[in-house]
This record gives sequence, structure tokens and C-alpha cells, in this order.
Amino acid sequence: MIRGLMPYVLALWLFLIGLYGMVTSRNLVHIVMCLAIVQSSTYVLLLEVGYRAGATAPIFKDITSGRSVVDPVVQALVLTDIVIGVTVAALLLALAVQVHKETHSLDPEDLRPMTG
Amino acid sequence: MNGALPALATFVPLGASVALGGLGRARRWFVDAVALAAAGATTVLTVALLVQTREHRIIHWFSGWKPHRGVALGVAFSADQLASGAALLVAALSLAAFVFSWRYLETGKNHFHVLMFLFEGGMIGFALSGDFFTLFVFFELMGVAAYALTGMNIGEAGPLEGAINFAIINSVGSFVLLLGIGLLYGRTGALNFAQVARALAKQPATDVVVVAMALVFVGLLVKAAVVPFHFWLADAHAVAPTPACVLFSGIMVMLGLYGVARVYWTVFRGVIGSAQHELGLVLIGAGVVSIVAGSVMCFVQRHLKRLLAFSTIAHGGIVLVGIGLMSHGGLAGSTLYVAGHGTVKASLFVLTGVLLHRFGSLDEGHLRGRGRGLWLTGALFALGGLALAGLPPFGTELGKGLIEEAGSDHAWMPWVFGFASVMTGAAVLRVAGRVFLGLGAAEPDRSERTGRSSPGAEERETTAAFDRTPAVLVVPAVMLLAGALAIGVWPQAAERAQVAAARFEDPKSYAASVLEGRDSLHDTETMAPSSSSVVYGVAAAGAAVALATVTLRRRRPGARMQASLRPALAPVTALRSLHTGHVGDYVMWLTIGLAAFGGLVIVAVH
Amino acid sequence: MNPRVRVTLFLVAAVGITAIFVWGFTGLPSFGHYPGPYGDEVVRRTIADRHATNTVTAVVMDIRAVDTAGEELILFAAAVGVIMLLRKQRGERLVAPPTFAEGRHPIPPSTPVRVVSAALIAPAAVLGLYLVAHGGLTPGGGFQGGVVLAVPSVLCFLAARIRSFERLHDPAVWEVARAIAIGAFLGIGFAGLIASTGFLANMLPLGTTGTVYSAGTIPVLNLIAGPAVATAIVLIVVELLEQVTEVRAK
Amino acid sequence: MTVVLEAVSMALVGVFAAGVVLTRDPLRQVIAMGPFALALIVLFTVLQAPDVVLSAIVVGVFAYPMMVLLTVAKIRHRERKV
Repeated sequence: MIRGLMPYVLALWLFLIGLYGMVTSRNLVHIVMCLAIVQSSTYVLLLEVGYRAGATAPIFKDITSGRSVVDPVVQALVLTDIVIGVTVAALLLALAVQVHKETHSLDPEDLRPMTG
Repeated sequence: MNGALPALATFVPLGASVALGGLGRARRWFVDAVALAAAGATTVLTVALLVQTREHRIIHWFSGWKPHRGVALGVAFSADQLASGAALLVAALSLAAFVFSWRYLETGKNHFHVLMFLFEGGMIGFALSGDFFTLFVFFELMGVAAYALTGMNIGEAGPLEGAINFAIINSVGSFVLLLGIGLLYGRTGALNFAQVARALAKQPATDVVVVAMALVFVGLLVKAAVVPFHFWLADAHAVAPTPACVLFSGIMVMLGLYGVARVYWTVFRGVIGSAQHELGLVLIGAGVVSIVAGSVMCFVQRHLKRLLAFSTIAHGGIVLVGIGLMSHGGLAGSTLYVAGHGTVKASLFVLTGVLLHRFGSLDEGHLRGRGRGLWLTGALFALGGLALAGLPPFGTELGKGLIEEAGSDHAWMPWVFGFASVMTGAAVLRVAGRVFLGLGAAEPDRSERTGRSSPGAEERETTAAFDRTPAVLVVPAVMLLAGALAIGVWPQAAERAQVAAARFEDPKSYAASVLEGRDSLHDTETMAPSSSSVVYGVAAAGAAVALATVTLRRRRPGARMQASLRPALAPVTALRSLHTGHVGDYVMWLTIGLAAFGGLVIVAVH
Repeated sequence: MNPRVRVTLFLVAAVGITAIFVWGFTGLPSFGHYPGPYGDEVVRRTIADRHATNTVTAVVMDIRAVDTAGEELILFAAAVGVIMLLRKQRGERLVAPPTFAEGRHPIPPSTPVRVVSAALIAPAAVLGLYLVAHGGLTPGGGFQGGVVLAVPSVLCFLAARIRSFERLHDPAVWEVARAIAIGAFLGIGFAGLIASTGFLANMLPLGTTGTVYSAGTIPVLNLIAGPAVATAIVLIVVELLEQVTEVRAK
Repeated sequence: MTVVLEAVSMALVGVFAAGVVLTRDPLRQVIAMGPFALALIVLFTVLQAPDVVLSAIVVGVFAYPMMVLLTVAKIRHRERKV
């Protein structure tokens, strides 16, 4: 029971620890990397739910083999997910460069668009 | 049956985006011509989609992977009346935004057009998607384009900061959505809505399904800016370029709510069973909180775009209440309300853009009396305010009336809706009175200032001549208001919306048409919007005018009056102080909302 | 908000979220027991109907090719967004540091760095092409190979003079290349719609399983995705590199 | 054997993730990303996902550090000047 559950808890841990970093962060670039940690929870969860103990990767040499393989669909999803993570990071970093130019700060305390 | 229209409606704007991306050195008139042609073509395609889905759903299987013996491996787009309607609203508002930006934005390169088409295609794909992961991909596509658009005015800190908060919060939301999808896939092994529903029907409802539903909902509610996931919205909408705001407030936010309704009625309906009423109450509760918080925050703003942004949060709450009623009447009302509100709000943003174009400011106090000569803009602005307050026969009144009729068990409903209508309508009318008639005190208290929005701080989004307003800028506003009016006066609107909503809310028929290609029509009982709603609408509009008039008195309230008001205003001050602009706070509120919403959903279902 | 209050509230919420998730996880199949049957069905059908050997690539480029189209467009959006955000503002001009005017780096790389970088350009390019070309058969594919194909540009930055680097990386040219690559991807999509059964439909002969050109459009889309990814990544990296090497002033 | 490998790689991912989050200076954080990315790659290998491993390598080793380092370089450069 516990052994079957712990791997999923890893995904939860990545999600929460990344969010903790974002909540306490004083630097935008740090936040971007914490966001990458939060996102890694999705990779881990997806790959875990498609995993089959003792099975091999879903890549074949020829059509004849009937061996047990892990789910290829989740892997395809994770591939797309990884690309999305990189693009959002690129955009956020470009925003960070420019906001630093305007405000000379990357601290969320100083980066408040509007209040009230 | 493999209709091409859903794929075309999504990939024509996306293709236009790629084409424009390769024409970096093209002349501006050429770029505009291509943009208007492509936006027009997309609108035509979505109209065709709306017409064709009258009789049956249109399913498109990508890569030709049709389901085999009821098992779907491929990715489907499924268009019904509501999905097509959402796509049409996206296309129409995009077209208006492109017409407006023709003379409005003159920023040399065509990056804006490229991103706007990506945004448009992303939203249409989101609306038509019948598959969880494709929903997520298009959620991200519209997100990435929107973040970049928000930060477009790089010369100032505000847009960059707003874009950062927007990108971070929406990204976290999308990961919550994806975690929910991961849990569902783990339980069912499927991603197609209909397939997931079938798989869930075969096994007893387990806890993981409820948790997955809560996560999927939260991810979508972040996009829908429902309180307490709403903080990013006001930051982003206040600083984004005006044509992008038209789409942000007009439809992007509402697509989050559409997504909630879509996945609930195609996937989770069968699992929830008799707990549907309780689950609906959770959604209604979230909607009411959004209505109250959004209305109050809207009224106290003096930055025009931020004011309109908060009003969007309040009106989104009304839509969510309609969805939470879990009936075809409520959903039909929400649908009409989205259309009515979207067109009205878009036209208000266009008119705000006209003011920014002319005066380089969006501060209510700074603009006081400067719009005196702009009688047409002023009249349209005031009309928009009245339409926002639900003045008959605008589409907003019709939608709200239907929701009230469907929720006639809830006696409080007209009052709460009325609160939103009066507060947001009065805020807009107050602005109209101050800007176009020069009413009100010369310079309100400094304490009412919104953050950094000092007068005249806005960067002009244009380099055109400022001494006159090109007619092209006002035309989209007129067209959009006319659209809002048309929805309200079209005699069949209420009935058609209810028939469409009833079919939307039929998971069995959905699954059969997606997986087996069998589509069945059945009759729906329809009702008329409550006759009292016309009275409510007129009353709300009148109250909005009255409230605006009171706030526009020349004399400020006396010291004693202010002292007696202070305790009553304490909650308002507290609410305002929560809007800190700090992204760490926003993430914290998101987690609070996730825990609370998740907990409530679990309690409701059990 | 006071940081301590913020963290406290977050931790309270985190406890709630933990409870909700763990409660949900108990309903999942125990780890390592993926029940199927859809994954197995996908494996069976991609091998039988599409003559693919890497079933992951078959999912990415055939069954769920529309997600990949969306992914390429997201990358495209990010590249356009980065270029737009890092553009020169009106009234801003380039202030070249003295070394830059002579075509050198502000902080020039040492000779060993330059030599190693130059020597690695060709292997990196070959590795990228290999990953792209064989994606349908072995692990790898358009995205992985595409990112590796962007590496030579960075090596070129280290090895060559800035002038030569910039001549090779005129954003206008790369933007056209990127549009052609993504346009080709969508073009195959529209072709599938017109000539066959759906957007991005696999309409080419399937070939013999295990050869590079088996599995119909899968290798074609892979070959297109490579440059589509590479051009977008190069544009993003070049934009960021320019930020470091350029000094702008109003 | 596999079970041990699973447990160890997962534990490492968890620990190194905390390391990344708790490293507050972005430049050091890029370094801390190294072990995290490596642990993740090992985990993906254990989970039989070679395609994902390749993606994680090209992203974790090249694309991501490159972008963050260039951003940090730009910001440091500006801070030195001011």
C-alpha cells in the first residue's frame, strides 16, 4: 500500500516545494526556476501513472515482439509538456530582463503593477 | 463523418500567424490587409460552424484516427452550438480588435498581429477541443500569446510586471489542470472526454476522480479569474494593449468558465450523480464571492482599464452562478450573458482605447472634462455602462433574466445580480459623467489613487495624430454594442440557447456522437426569461444612474459624514489591501483557493 | 502582505492540499501497475497500422500530432514574444563598447575555448541531424534533435568574431526559415485535410518497418519539427545573447 | 534491484528539488539545477522513458541553463554599471 503510494507523493512534494519557493522568493529568476520544479511534478505524475513494473520502453526492433511495455501515451504528453515549460521560462526570463531595466530590481516586493 | 470545419476554424488563424511571422519586412498596410482578411475568413468559418451544428455535432478526428469499436485513440475536436458560439465570439471580437488596431497601434513590426492570431487560434482550439490534453495545449497556447501581448509596452514597468504576474499564476493554474488530467489518466487510461466518461461509468466513483475533478476545475477557474484566483487579471488587463484587452475581458476569461461546464457535462456528470446539486452550490458560492468582491473593487477604481477588469470578475461570477444551477436554463442564460457581456465589455475597452489614443491617460481624475467634445464616444460609453447594468433589451438583460428564472428557488439571486449590475454600471457611468461632462469634484482624494497610475503615466500605444479620433476607432465600438443589442432583441435567442444548452448537458448523446457517430435530437422544454427581469433591468440601470449621480456631486461629503461612513467602509479597505500586486501573495491565495475549493468539492460530493 | 503571514497561510493551505492529494492517490492503481488497455492498444495499432517502431514518436507525430502542432506554435509564440519583448525601443540606440566596434567580444573567450567550440560545431550539428532523422525508430525526434541543432549557433558565438556570428544570425533570415518550417508542418496538416481523412492525416506510403522512411508522414513531420524547433530556439538564444553583448542607451 | 533504483532516484529527485528551491541566489541555483536534472534523468530512465530522457537532457543541460545564465549575466552586467 505505502510502496504503491509513495511515488505519487513525490509528485505532490515537487508541486508543494516549488510553490513554497515561489511564495517566499525575493528574486524573479529564482521564481522561474521554482516554476520549473512545480512543473516537474506533472512530468513525474504522468510517467508514474503509465509505468508498469518490469516492462520495457515502448520502442521495438521489429513488429514480432509481444513483450510488455510501459504506456507510450504519457511519454508523448511529457515531451510536449517539457517544451511548454521551456517556452514559458524563456518568456518569463525576457520579461525579467526588461523589468529589471525599468525598475532595477527583480524582487517581487518592488514589482507591483498596481495595488488596491 | 469527419467535418473539416472545426480544424479549419482553428488552424486558419494559426496559419495566418505563421505566414505573417515570415513576412517580417512587409509593409504595414499589407500586414493589416492580410490580418483583416484572415480574421474575416475565420469569422465566416465560425459562423458556418454555428449554422451547421444546428442539427448535429461536428466531430473532427485529427490525423484521421477515428474511434474503432467505440475506443478512441486519436484526438477529437467536437463542435456543438455552445462551442461554436464561443468560437464565433472569439472570432468576432478578434476581428473587431484587428479593425481597431488598424489605425490605433502603429508599432512598426508585425509581432502584435502574429501574437493576436496565435491567441485567437488558441482560444478557438480550446473551445472546440474534445480531449483533455489538447485542451491543455491550447490553454497554454492562448496563455503564452497572451503573456507576451500583455508585456508589449516594454517602455514601462507596469505592463512587464502585469505580464509576469499573469504568466506565473496562469502557469501554476495550468499545472494544476495537468495534474488533474494525470490523475484521470491514471484512473481511466483515456484522454478523450467521451472515452473518459465511458471508462468512469464502468467503475464505482472513486476518490481520485473527485480530486481530479477539483484540480481540473481549479486550473480552469484560474483562467476564469474567479475569486481568489483573480488577482492576476486586474494587473494584466490594466496594462495590456487595448486590442488585447478586448479579447482578454470579452472572451478569454469566460472560456475558463466554458471549460468548467464542458468537462463537467461531458465527463464528470455521470460520476457525480445525485451530488450534483451540492456541487452546484459550491460553484454558486464561488460565483457569489466573485460577484461581491469584483463589484466592490470595480467601484473603487479610478484607472479605467482596471475598473473594467474588476467588473469582468463580477460578471464572470454571474456566469458561474448560471453554470452552477446545473440546469439547461441556467447554462443557456450564462451563454447569452457571456455573449452580451463580451460584446459590451469589448466595446467599452475600445472606447477606453479611444480616450488613451486621444489623451494619453486612463486616469479618471486626470481625464475629467477632457472628453467634452467627444459626444459620440461619450454617448457610446454611457450606453455601454447602461448595458453593463443590464438595461433591456441588451443581451446582458436577457441572459441574466434566464439565469434568474432558472434559479427561481434562490430568492437572493436578483439582489446579488442587481448588486453587480448597479455597482459596475454605476462605476462606468460615473467615469462617463466625469470624463465627458466634467461632472464631479475637480480632483478626488489622493487616497483613492490606484498604485502607480499617476496621471499621464500611460505610454501612448500609438504615434498617430492625437488632435482627432479616426472614425475607424469608434466603428468597432458601435458594431459591438449593436451586437449586444441584437442578441437581446432576437426573439428566438432564449429558446435556441436553451435547446443548445440542453444538448450540451447530455453526456450520453455527446459520447454516442463522438464515439459512434450517432447523433440524436430530442425535444427540450424551454421557458421564457422571467417577465420581472425587464423590471429588474430597468431598475438596476436606474439605480446605477442614481448611484453615479450621487458620487458625482460636486461637494465632497462633510467630515462628519466621512467619519460615520468609515466603519462601513472598513471591509472595503481590507479587501483593497489584499490586492498587493505581489506575486508571492497571489501564489499563496491560489493554494488557499485550491485547498478550500478541493475540500468543498469533496464535502459536497460525499 | 507580511512575509510571515504569507508563509503561514501557505503552509496551512499546503496541509489541506496534501490531505486532498493523498486521499486522491489512494484511488489510483498502485505504482507500477498501469492497467491499460489504451496504451497497449496504441502500441498494437501504431505498429500494425503505421509500421512505426518508436511508438512514442508515433503518438507524437501521428495519433496526437495536433498536440505537437500546438507545441510548435507555442514555441513559435514564445520566440516571437521574446523578440518583441527584447526589441529596441523607440529613441534607443546601440552604444557599442570599444571592443565590440572592433568585432570582438566584451570579454573575449580564450583560445582553447574558441578552438574547442569550433571543433564541436560539426559534431553537434551531426548529432542533431541524427536525432531528428532517426526519431521514428530510436529514442529522439524533432524536438530533441532541434534543440541540439541550436547548439552550433552558440558554439559559433564562442568561436567566431561577433561580426561573423551576427552575419550568420540575421534574425530576419531566421524568422523566414522558422516560418517556412512551421508553415510546412501546418501545410502537411492542411494537405491531410484536403487529400485524406483529417488534419495532419498520415497519407504517405507506410514503407517497410524499421527503415528510416517507414511509417508515412511520421518521419516527414519529424524532419520538419527539427528545424522548426531549432530556428525558434536559435532566435531566443540569439536575442538573449544580444542582450549581453549590446549596450543600449536612450 | 529495480525497486531500489526506483526508490533512490525518487528520493534524490525530492531532495535535489528542495535544494534548488532553497538556493536563493539564481547563479548558485543554476548549479543546483544540475543534480536535480540528473536525478530526474535517472528517474526517467528507470521509468523506461528514453525519449523523455533525451528531452530532459537537451533542456536541462543546454536550453534551460543557457537562458538563465544569459539572463543573470545581463542583469549582473547592468548592476555592475549602476
